[in-house]
Amino acid sequence: MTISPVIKQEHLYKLVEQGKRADGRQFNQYRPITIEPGIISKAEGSARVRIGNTQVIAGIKMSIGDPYPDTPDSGVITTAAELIPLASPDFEAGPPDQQTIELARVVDRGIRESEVIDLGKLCIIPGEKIWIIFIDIHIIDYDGNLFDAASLAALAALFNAKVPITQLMPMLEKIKEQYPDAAGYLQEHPEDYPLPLRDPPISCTFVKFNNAIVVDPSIDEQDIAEARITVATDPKGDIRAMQKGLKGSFTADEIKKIIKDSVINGSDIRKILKESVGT
Amino acid sequence: MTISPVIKQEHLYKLVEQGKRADGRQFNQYRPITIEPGIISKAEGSARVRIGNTQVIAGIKMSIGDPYPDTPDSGVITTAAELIPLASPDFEAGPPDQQTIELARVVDRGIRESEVIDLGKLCIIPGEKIWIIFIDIHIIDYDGNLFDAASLAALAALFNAKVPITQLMPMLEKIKEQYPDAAGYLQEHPEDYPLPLRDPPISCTFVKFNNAIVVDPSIDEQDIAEARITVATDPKGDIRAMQKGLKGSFTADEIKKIIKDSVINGSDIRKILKESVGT
Amino acid sequence: MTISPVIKQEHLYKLVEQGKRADGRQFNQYRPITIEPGIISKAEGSARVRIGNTQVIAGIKMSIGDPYPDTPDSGVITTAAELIPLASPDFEAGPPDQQTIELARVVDRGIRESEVIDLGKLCIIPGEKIWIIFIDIHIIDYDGNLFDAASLAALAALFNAKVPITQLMPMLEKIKEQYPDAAGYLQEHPEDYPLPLRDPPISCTFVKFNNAIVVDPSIDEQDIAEARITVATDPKGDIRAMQKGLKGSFTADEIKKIIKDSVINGSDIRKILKESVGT
Amino acid sequence: MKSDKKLIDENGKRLDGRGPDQLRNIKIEAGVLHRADGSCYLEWGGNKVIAAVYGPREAIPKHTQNPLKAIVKARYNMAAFSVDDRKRPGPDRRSQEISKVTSEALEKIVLTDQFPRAAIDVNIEVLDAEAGTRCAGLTAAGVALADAGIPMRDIPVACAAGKIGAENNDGMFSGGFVVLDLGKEEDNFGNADLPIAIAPRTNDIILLQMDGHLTFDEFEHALDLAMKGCQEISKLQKEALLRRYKSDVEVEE
Amino acid sequence: MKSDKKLIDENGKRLDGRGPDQLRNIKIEAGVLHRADGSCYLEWGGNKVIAAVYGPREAIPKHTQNPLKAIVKARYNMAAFSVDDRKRPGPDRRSQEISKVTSEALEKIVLTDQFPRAAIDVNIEVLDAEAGTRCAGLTAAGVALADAGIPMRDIPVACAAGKIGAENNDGMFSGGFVVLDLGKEEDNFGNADLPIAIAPRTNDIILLQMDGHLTFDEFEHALDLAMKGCQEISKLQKEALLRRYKSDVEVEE
Amino acid sequence: MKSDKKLIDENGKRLDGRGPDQLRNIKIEAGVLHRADGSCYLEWGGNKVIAAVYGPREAIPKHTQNPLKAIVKARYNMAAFSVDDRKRPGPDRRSQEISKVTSEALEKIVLTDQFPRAAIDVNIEVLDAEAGTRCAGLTAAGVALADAGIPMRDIPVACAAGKIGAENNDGMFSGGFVVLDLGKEEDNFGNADLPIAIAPRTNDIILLQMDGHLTFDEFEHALDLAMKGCQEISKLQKEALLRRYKSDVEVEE
Repeated sequence: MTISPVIKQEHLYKLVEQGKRADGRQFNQYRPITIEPGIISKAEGSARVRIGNTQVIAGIKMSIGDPYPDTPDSGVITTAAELIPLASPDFEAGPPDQQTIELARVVDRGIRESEVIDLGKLCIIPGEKIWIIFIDIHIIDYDGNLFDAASLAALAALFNAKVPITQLMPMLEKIKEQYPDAAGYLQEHPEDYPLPLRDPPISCTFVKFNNAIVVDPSIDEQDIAEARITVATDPKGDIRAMQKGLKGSFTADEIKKIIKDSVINGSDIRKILKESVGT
Repeated sequence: MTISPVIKQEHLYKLVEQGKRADGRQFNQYRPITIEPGIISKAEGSARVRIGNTQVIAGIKMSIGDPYPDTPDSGVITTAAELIPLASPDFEAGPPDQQTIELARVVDRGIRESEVIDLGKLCIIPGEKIWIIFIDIHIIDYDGNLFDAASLAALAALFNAKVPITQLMPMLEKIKEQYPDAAGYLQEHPEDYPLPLRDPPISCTFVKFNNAIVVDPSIDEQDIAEARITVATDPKGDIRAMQKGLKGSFTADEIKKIIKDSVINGSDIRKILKESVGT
Repeated sequence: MTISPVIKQEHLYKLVEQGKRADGRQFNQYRPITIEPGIISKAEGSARVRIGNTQVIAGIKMSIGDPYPDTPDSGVITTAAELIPLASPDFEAGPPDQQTIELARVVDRGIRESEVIDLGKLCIIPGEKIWIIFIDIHIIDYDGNLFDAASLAALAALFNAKVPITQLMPMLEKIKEQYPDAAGYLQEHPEDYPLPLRDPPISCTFVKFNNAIVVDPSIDEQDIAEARITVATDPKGDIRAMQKGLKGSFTADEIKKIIKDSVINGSDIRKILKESVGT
Repeated sequence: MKSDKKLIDENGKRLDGRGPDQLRNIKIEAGVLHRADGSCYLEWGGNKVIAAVYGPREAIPKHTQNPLKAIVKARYNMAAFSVDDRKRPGPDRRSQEISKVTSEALEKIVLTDQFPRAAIDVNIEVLDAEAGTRCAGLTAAGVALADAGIPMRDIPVACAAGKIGAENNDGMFSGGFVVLDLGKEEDNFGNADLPIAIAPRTNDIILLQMDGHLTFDEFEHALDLAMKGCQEISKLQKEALLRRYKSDVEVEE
Repeated sequence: MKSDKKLIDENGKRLDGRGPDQLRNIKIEAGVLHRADGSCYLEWGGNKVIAAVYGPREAIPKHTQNPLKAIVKARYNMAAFSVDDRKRPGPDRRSQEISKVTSEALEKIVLTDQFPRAAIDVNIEVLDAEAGTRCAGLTAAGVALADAGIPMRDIPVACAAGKIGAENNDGMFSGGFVVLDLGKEEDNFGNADLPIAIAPRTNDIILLQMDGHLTFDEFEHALDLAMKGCQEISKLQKEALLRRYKSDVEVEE
Repeated sequence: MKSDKKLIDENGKRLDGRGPDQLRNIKIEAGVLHRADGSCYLEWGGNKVIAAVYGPREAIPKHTQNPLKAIVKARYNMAAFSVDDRKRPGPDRRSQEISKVTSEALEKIVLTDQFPRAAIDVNIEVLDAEAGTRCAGLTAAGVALADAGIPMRDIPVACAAGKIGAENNDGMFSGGFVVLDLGKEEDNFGNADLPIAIAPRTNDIILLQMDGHLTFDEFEHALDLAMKGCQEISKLQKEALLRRYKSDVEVEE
């Protein structure tokens, strides 16, 4: 408990009372967002996302595996995040802590529950062989708002990804020997092809402090925030996922206002995503 | 090291010198025992056991698995205990410590070595498919004498359990496709049926302090105990398992006396068990 | 930080300035080496190696497993070391630390990369079943120079090992049922036979302190050493593996001198190895 | 997990006979454990949970202490036998996330300033699980905290609303019913779930998660339903605490 | 693991030629390690174990210290290569249980009051395993403690007795022989095993476990046999310590 | 992994067109991260790595502190997506060995005496891996340390040399070419790899590992090549730091 966090808090409190933020942004304004897809050659898909100084790299790897018994004809997604000590003086090496797990699970649900990936099209042999998609999210530079940066990086990497038919052809040929049915899949997919994706929801994160609610919190804003909420909305403005965090509370009206602001920001971010990945 | 444990010890020491225990029991007397079977609907079998204020819940789950190579025609038992922080201010979350492991292993041996479960009857296809029985013991309220409460809860849950033929029928049908021999098993067992069980040995635990030996230690007695011993005896009065613990020692004569007291108490407890599970 | 390490350091510093070592050895002289093969009856091969008071036991276990997809016709080696608390007041129980991992990996590479074991001859059914060799190294008494003692123990245990055809015959017969091709292997190998081994490189370890370089460091020398290097050379004097450690540095000329001394010492140690294992 | 399973009929009757804004049966008992400082047993439909509170007590290890206030550590755990396929003991990623959001929700409610350097441990044990265990656990935790005499702004309470109905295979929305407190089948085959926890006196939202697909209007409706559910359950919490208090008084008399 | 294997003939001769009350060959050597404060190598039939003692030394981490006495921490470990099927390195549940009961047995014997805040670490390493390793390990630990000069009430010693013979398939007992110190086959196919450890001067029982099936009379017989075995081994321990002491004196001369 | 693959032609041209003593393309950028005290992004052939330095700061936990000097802790980590087959997150044995030898190499170079009780944390993250990542990581770490303003004797730099060519099936040597900086195919099918790190002003060798098969003459040649490679890369490091310094000055102006 040094004195400085208190001074920082007082400063940010006073600013929001005047309708201002430390970096000059409007309450409902994001920092600059850049998306660079395809930066990792070993990955099936990848993207670096910067929101202000926050920097996240997501990579997609794919492998052939067995389906879950209860979804025999569906591909499988696995999402992991790493808050590596590279990115912040406060991150430590070791197994994922609750913060990391929450991040990975929120990103995962944003993709899984809104069915961004058509998992039904990632089946090679029904009941026997399917594609597993590994989404790995590396936090490189942590300056606030990981939820949005991580979600966006994961989406951009997915749109950048190609199913690695060519690279895994030896294994696919082996599978064909064992399961002649695989011939159909291989005839349909003679070479690498993009993942079957739908128009994705976009996550927007807000924090509340001193009765103000601001979007895309910087690290300083996040440090003093009382409550946090992430809302993912789709192109129609429907809600596809929400997650409230931290120790404070929201009123019902605050949440409704936040949803509306999410739709507006989400629409802008969706444009940036589409331009960057060229769809 | 606060003063209070010393005072507690002196108090209990004086009492046993007068032939008394803090809660008024005789040296060879149990606290009240209650057994409630079938309290968990998701479990194949379950029971809550109370010995005084000590409260333990055991649940049985079953699944179909592969036999061990050296016992191709036998079912498999797996016993785990959890000393969850719910039950005591002294229990911590985390991987099982030596105390938990000893408890689970003693309960397990009491069931396994005395062959309470006829594992030979838990074979579906010899050498290929058998039933795995998971015995999970949850300590809910810890007021002493876990060994007896946990053993009794495990036994009661086993007597309450039904082999889940109906629930696992889809999987059994699949197995029949692969191994036509399974038809025999399924014809013999068209619906849920009780586990094949034998009359079980009953565990009785004693502790020694200040040269006195008392059965069913309360938490206070356990805290000051020098030595502990658990003896499992069968309906014929034969010994089926023993485990000495803690840092003190017993003489041979003390142990022989303890065995005789175990037979007496075991017989009473066996009656309570049988009445509660209705066999 | 007690004073004694500083005094020890000053003492050893002064000695090397006079061309001496604390135990009277020459800079390029090993402590006495003894090798006792076959001391563990449960192991397929074993050896105890003593270098001075340092004592290491290596044991070989073999089992039948599946090959790696990229080397379908090759056996597999797995090397693990345990720096058990038995061996030193400074070793702690627990998962292997970086020191233990480095030791195991250096021993493993010394065997794997120089192809001491002809893994191609450890295939039972190409692409299906191969031999797995587990090399387990137990440090029993730690008085310096683990790298050389562990490498030598691993080699001696390998030369002592027999492929356990007899013991695993039941499993081999089962494999033959499934893969009739195994008949050829079994006809060729009706009984236990020695591992297919080549003339091995020998590891020699040197440390540097106060500008002196000495071979086979004692524990005291190792404690004050600035830099360490291990060089494995083969019968022809070629270099087969090297590993530099600790925080100090070597010059190119120092390393060249060390290589030459390794060849000389390695040749002596190779003789001791061959005599002890009788090849 | 979408399906064509009909979860609600034309009269708004659900599979288990409930109407759209009706809770499952809830039974709450306070003070069920001997060792814990406060405890609660709660049945909610097919769910059975126990919550136990220990503290305030010194937080250990020391570096976790906050010199200005108490920390509230909730631990949500499922018994191995509480689910259809046995769960491996120990925390999985789902449990850890629920533990985190539950801890955060409770910390807002407890008057933590009164206990610097202390820990208040809230253990939630799911014994039987059937849709909605996080709401059941948090609701039980609220009662256990009150039973332990921990000073709080309010007694926290949780409830979920959700949407059931049809959705096309391509994920496009085509109607659906917003209902209170999803049951098991509804949870597996429904289109959205919105669990919330509130401070019932102010309606402040202290926990909120949402999965699935809701229009803005549906969200408003679901949030409203869930809040009304919370208020209803809040009454049951207070009745349980009153029964507990009365039985204490009787014992003393 | 019952079987019809005949483990003893009509003359009371066992598979390895021993009589019912005869120990396997035991060889004990004290002071075999350079770094340890005390050590012992012990062969017992096909078992080979080493025990090493470190301490008394400051217990770390500090919170494990007892301000009134030393703690005794035994660690029983099997080498990966000590058994037929390679054992994964690291403690399994069986090792942890043996470590616990061994620690408790030794703590009774050591004069721990003399070393407040200290730890006495006893490391038992099984190099070759063939029935009875816990008794072999504890017996070696006793010698290693003495070799380290740790003050003790007595030198602890362990031995097992057991029952071999026939048992019907339905688990009903039908005769059997109580014998000393089960060998490998006897351990696998016998009907009961009773390992104990004692303080040999007083015959106080500091470790006792039992698996299997014994009538009360058989138990009495087995306990008696095991105690006599302990006394016999106790002599071997003392001889080994004397040899060690003599060799030290010789070196000094 | 020997093979008959021809890795070099009769004119000394390698698969990727390089000559025997030619490095792959290397691109270095200093100061690429906002939060770290110093950082570096480095591309080396197909490798992409980031290094970040934090410190000097108080070493925690306290018992790791050295009262006389700073400790240097390097952590080498591969991103899950940096290799052909996805790598499980977290340290494997290979990463731990590289972290150890890198830490030791850097500790020699940093003036650790100036910061008693401190830690200097060096995080090396491999984003894209294609032969030679440990050299790329250590080289990036050198730049990141300088960017963080950590006082050093020199800027450490790493490079490997190796041998490619033919070897008979029986492991007997039959010719081969010593070349600088093995590429991917050369690493997979080559006969030896010799990564080193040096302090470039003195040519002191602070890291050295070797796998494979080298005659003494080949070793001399390889060591010489690798040292020259280090010197060449050292220039690139200094240029990157100068660019970084200039851009800082420009911003200030």
